[in-house]
Amino acid sequence: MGCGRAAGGVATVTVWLEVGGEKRRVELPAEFGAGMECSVDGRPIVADVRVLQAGVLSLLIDGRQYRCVLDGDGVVIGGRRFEFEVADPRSLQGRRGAGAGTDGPRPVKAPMPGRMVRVLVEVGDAVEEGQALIVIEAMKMQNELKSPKTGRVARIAVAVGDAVGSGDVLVVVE
Amino acid sequence: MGCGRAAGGVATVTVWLEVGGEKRRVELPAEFGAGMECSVDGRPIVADVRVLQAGVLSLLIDGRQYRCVLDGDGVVIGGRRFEFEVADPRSLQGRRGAGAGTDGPRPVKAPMPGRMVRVLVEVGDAVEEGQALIVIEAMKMQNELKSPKTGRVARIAVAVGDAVGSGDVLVVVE
Amino acid sequence: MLIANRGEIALRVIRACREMGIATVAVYSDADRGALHVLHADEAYRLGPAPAAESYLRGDLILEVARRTGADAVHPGYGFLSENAEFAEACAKAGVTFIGPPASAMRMLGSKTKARQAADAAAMPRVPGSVTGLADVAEALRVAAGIGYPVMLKAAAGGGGKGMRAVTRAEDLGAAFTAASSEAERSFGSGEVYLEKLIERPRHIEIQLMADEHGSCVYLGERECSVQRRHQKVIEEAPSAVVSEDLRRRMGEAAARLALSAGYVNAGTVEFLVDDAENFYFLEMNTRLQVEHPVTEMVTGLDLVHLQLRVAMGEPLPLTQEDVRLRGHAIECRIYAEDPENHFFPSPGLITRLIQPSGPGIREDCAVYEGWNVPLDYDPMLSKLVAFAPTREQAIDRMLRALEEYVIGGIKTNIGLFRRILMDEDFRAARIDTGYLERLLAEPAAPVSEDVPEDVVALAAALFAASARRETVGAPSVSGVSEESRWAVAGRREGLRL
Amino acid sequence: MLIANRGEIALRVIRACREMGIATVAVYSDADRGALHVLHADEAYRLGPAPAAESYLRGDLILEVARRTGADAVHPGYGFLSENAEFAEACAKAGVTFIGPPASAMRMLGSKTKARQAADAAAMPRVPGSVTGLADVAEALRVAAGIGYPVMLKAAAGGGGKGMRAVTRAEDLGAAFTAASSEAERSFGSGEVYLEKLIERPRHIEIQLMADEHGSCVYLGERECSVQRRHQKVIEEAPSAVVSEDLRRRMGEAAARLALSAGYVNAGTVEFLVDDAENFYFLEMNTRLQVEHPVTEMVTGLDLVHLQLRVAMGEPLPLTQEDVRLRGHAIECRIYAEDPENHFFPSPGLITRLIQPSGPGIREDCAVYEGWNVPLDYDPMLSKLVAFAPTREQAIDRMLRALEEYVIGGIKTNIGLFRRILMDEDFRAARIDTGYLERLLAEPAAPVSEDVPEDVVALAAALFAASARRETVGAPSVSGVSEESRWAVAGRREGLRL
Repeated sequence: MGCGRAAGGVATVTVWLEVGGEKRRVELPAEFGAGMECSVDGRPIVADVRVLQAGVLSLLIDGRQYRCVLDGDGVVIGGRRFEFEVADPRSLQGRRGAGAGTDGPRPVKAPMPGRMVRVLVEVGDAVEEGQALIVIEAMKMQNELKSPKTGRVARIAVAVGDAVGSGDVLVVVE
Repeated sequence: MGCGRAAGGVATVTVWLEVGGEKRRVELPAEFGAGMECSVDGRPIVADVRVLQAGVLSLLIDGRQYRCVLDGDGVVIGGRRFEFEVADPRSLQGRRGAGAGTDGPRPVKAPMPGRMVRVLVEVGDAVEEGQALIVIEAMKMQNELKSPKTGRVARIAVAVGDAVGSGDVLVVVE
Repeated sequence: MLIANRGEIALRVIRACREMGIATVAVYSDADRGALHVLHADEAYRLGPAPAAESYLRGDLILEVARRTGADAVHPGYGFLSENAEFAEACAKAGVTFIGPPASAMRMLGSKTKARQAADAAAMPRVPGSVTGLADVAEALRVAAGIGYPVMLKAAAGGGGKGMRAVTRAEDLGAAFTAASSEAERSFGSGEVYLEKLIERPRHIEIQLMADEHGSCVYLGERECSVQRRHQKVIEEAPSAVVSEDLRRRMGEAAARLALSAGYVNAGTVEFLVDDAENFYFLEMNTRLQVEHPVTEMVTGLDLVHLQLRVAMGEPLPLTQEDVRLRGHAIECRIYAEDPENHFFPSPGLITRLIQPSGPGIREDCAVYEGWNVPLDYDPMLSKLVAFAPTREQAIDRMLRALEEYVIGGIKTNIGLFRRILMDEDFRAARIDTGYLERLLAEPAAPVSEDVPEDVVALAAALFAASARRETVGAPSVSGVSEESRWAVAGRREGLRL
Repeated sequence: MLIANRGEIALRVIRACREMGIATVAVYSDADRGALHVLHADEAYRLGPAPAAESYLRGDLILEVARRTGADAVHPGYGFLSENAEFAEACAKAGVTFIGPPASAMRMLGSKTKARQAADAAAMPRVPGSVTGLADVAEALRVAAGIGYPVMLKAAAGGGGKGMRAVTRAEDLGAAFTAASSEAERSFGSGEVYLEKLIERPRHIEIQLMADEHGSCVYLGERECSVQRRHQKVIEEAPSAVVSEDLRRRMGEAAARLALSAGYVNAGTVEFLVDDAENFYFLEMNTRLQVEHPVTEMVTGLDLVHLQLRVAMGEPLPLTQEDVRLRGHAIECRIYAEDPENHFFPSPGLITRLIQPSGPGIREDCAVYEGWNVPLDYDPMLSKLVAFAPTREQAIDRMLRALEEYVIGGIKTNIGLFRRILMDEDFRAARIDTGYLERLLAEPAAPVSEDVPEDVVALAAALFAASARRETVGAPSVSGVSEESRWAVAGRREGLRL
């Protein structure tokens, strides 16, 4: 993100974002209100912005009204949630190279907090992509976590009965 | 307000308040939770306190549950609003002497923001207690403001058409 | 569809449009850019500065927005332009459907004096009094002498208690005439007043009508709105506890007859006074949707705004009089930003905390939110809270439950007043009339809530103070863009010296 | 009255008690000290740690609280101890009224196998299959061969899809029997399973009953609950689009006959499968209030919890079968903390933003709030959103409107799934059966909302990012006690490097 001053003398802010897999460069005046001259990747947009509550704003563009609600790392507009990521241009460029290759070890992470109730494989087992590896329970529901790739179980990081946090690595398949 | 450390080694906070015209001295542990040993004017109370949102708490005392909501300079419990004032002991004592005497000039203040629509008296007029002095309008309602005492109009601080803020002095009767 | 209104009624119409797949255009004044009716519309356009005369009453600007957006209909809500025949005509001229009656019917029934003539023609009983506007005090004195005191002076245009004066003695009539006439002039642009006999302890009971363009008109039961303060309705309910099946039919048929005689189309309400002997007297007709229409919706199971839109599209009414069945009981409380403990002074300002009731039988039509700054430029109504239950007693108790849950922080409201009324023996026994509330308010109020021990209050206050301290001692407070920590706000207000 | 439950149903019962002037005692686990059912009770007592087995299932602790507080009745809600005959008996022994049927009726109708025998005795049609629990795989194979495949294995105790397996070939029966039995053992403490013929594309339709102690039992119409996932109801509605007046009467009378034959008292539900030819088959009886009771309340105008309490006090039912009139259409969506886009994984955690719908025809039974941390220990249901309107189509459109308004931030919910279902042609045409939702989910989902231009999304995201920056640049963020600035949270999550 950066700051500047446009021709008219209005302080502007530049925000680099990634939305839906696309890099975007948004420029906006530092002060929110009516008649804000913004641009997205250079395309001009005149917006009328009103913050109603922290994380809730009304956006008027050419009369169209959008209720926008901030939700974690996403914004909800018209009932749909759009994930976004704010970045400075260098790190964004750096990250673009790293990818979702299928080579190398792949971790299986807990998608939610819960408790480990069953381990269906052992270290060293050969597994298929989509094969169930472990079962965790939360909110009265048991959920199988599946292998992200065909390979071999390299590590099982938890034991039956363990509490797990969201994002914890449970199993590694290589 | 002050801090201390009770016999058991728990950090405590002392709060001096005025509630419903009564001075109160409340002592409480610095940490909120279950089994809090508090006291009001020395009378012990064991409370279980849970903050649900900023300004909203559930207070359990001997099993009785009170939903307490902070509202400006009051607290709403069971649908009733109780005004309170926090003070340090010196200033509280100082204030007690000043009173609501009927001698001397008395200001008539705007009870809400609005617009002055009519002035019914002139400077120098003799007025009765309860006599209408001015009319201000807000939210489509016209409201007469009355004299707080029998006396003479010493000053009229606003003119018809003026916008007035809550608490502004509009007229002084002496 | 363009919604030429603000607040809860604008939101209510927008919701109906969404449900019917109709795109919505909101309009707003500078005070309302952050209002909920804007937030829920598909499109929104600024009209002008906050004062209604420069925004919501500017029919020309509203039709300009309609033209620009291609909106082919305008819903006027209630108040503002809803009973303005000129605006209805301007809509017609602009090729935009006005959701309401034709201008001709509005002219005939909207003026109280003309409506009284129409009522006479439709053989509808009405309160004795002048049929036309009074020329001067002399005429007023003559008419009053003919019907006998006490009498009531009323503005021919408009309503809501403006321009009304009760007069018990001939000596007072002159002053009251001048006052009523000038108030009417100020409020409605016409100083015309008329006069009628004052009915003692009358109930205010009104009939909801819905008429289509095909000559069909149904009455959807009655609402009782006797709980009033300064002629403003405060609580409304349906059905009325005192209206029998037979009385309902007679009032309903009379009301429908009047509407049909005027070529009335769309939603309308005929207001009556009802005395102890079940006599009913025509009062006036409101040629628009009423604030209190939800109680009718609850007991009939219908949606009046959906019906308004369908009728305006030329559809025939989807129901006949026989299909109208009342079930259960509904009560509405109009929650106002005003201070019942201090002369009902209006209380605009920032809503710092909003905890709304919900659950079984509760409907809320509300257009405020936590962080909303209630403007001082408009009606102080914040919300309409409606409770439905199988019986009147259960509906009252349900409303009390909901009011207990309700917290509106930062401004004063009349929530406590409702609790007092709903626990009052006379109200619970339905011993109410239009003077009921003023009498109740003249009595000293006992606290209506359970007693909270003083030590508990002190402890709660101390806990908040201590929290505020933690908040402010740690670091300087950081404000959100439109919202800031209530702890910090409270701390500052209380002038905490820590 | 002690409410031996948590979440929305505990709050719903507390509200009913308040409306009836009955003092309420809540109980809570360590995970629920800050829950809304605690906040709305007059008294509240801790039971134990978060796991249900150590808190809400501890009948002994609950009765100890009842004794200590002098509570003379216990409402069990649904789930937990609501269908536990031992607990009902323990209540009776302790002199505490259990709000529900007598233990004897619960035993007779609560076990699926016993209930099937009772159904046969009451001449109620049921799906062909075993009447008693199956001893072993051999018996299962024998019964299945007799009635023909496909068959369904079911746990004799409990419900909610646990211990159920569909089997289409004899080869698979052995493994399914073992799996179903062990799942039943784990879930309900009894591994007993039975088997019945699988009806193809059946609808799940159930009859709500209410019986008093004086031998009177009325049926309050049906609910259709065919929209299910993994045998869990997702959407319920009343009435069913396919139940005729005649079918309703036949099903209702059969259900009431069964209840009366077992000496049933209080609220209960008889579940049926209904096939294309309007044949109905007894499935099981739920001897408690159901999650989906609100849709029945909306179309009957009654309050089932009020009726439960009055019946439990020994009062006769205040209505006869002739008084029961259905009007309009109601739909309920069970809003869950789960991620429909990621295998419906549960999504407990902090609710950082809550914007709830309201207005005409909307009822919400909800027990969460902004700042509430949804615990991972219990059912993921957050809220029951109910829409009522004159017709099914209008109710669907109204629900869509309400879902559009709804925002629950911080955790994942199935709100988007409901929008997809409610816009699906088959659902709108009422072409649904218990397999409908699984089939829908197997299809690729088209986005159900209007398209939002990409540039608008980018701009909105940038505005939030810029706001967060203003928030964090000015000063270090200050946390409230349980809530912190969402701007700051968002800023941190996004790893803003400013």
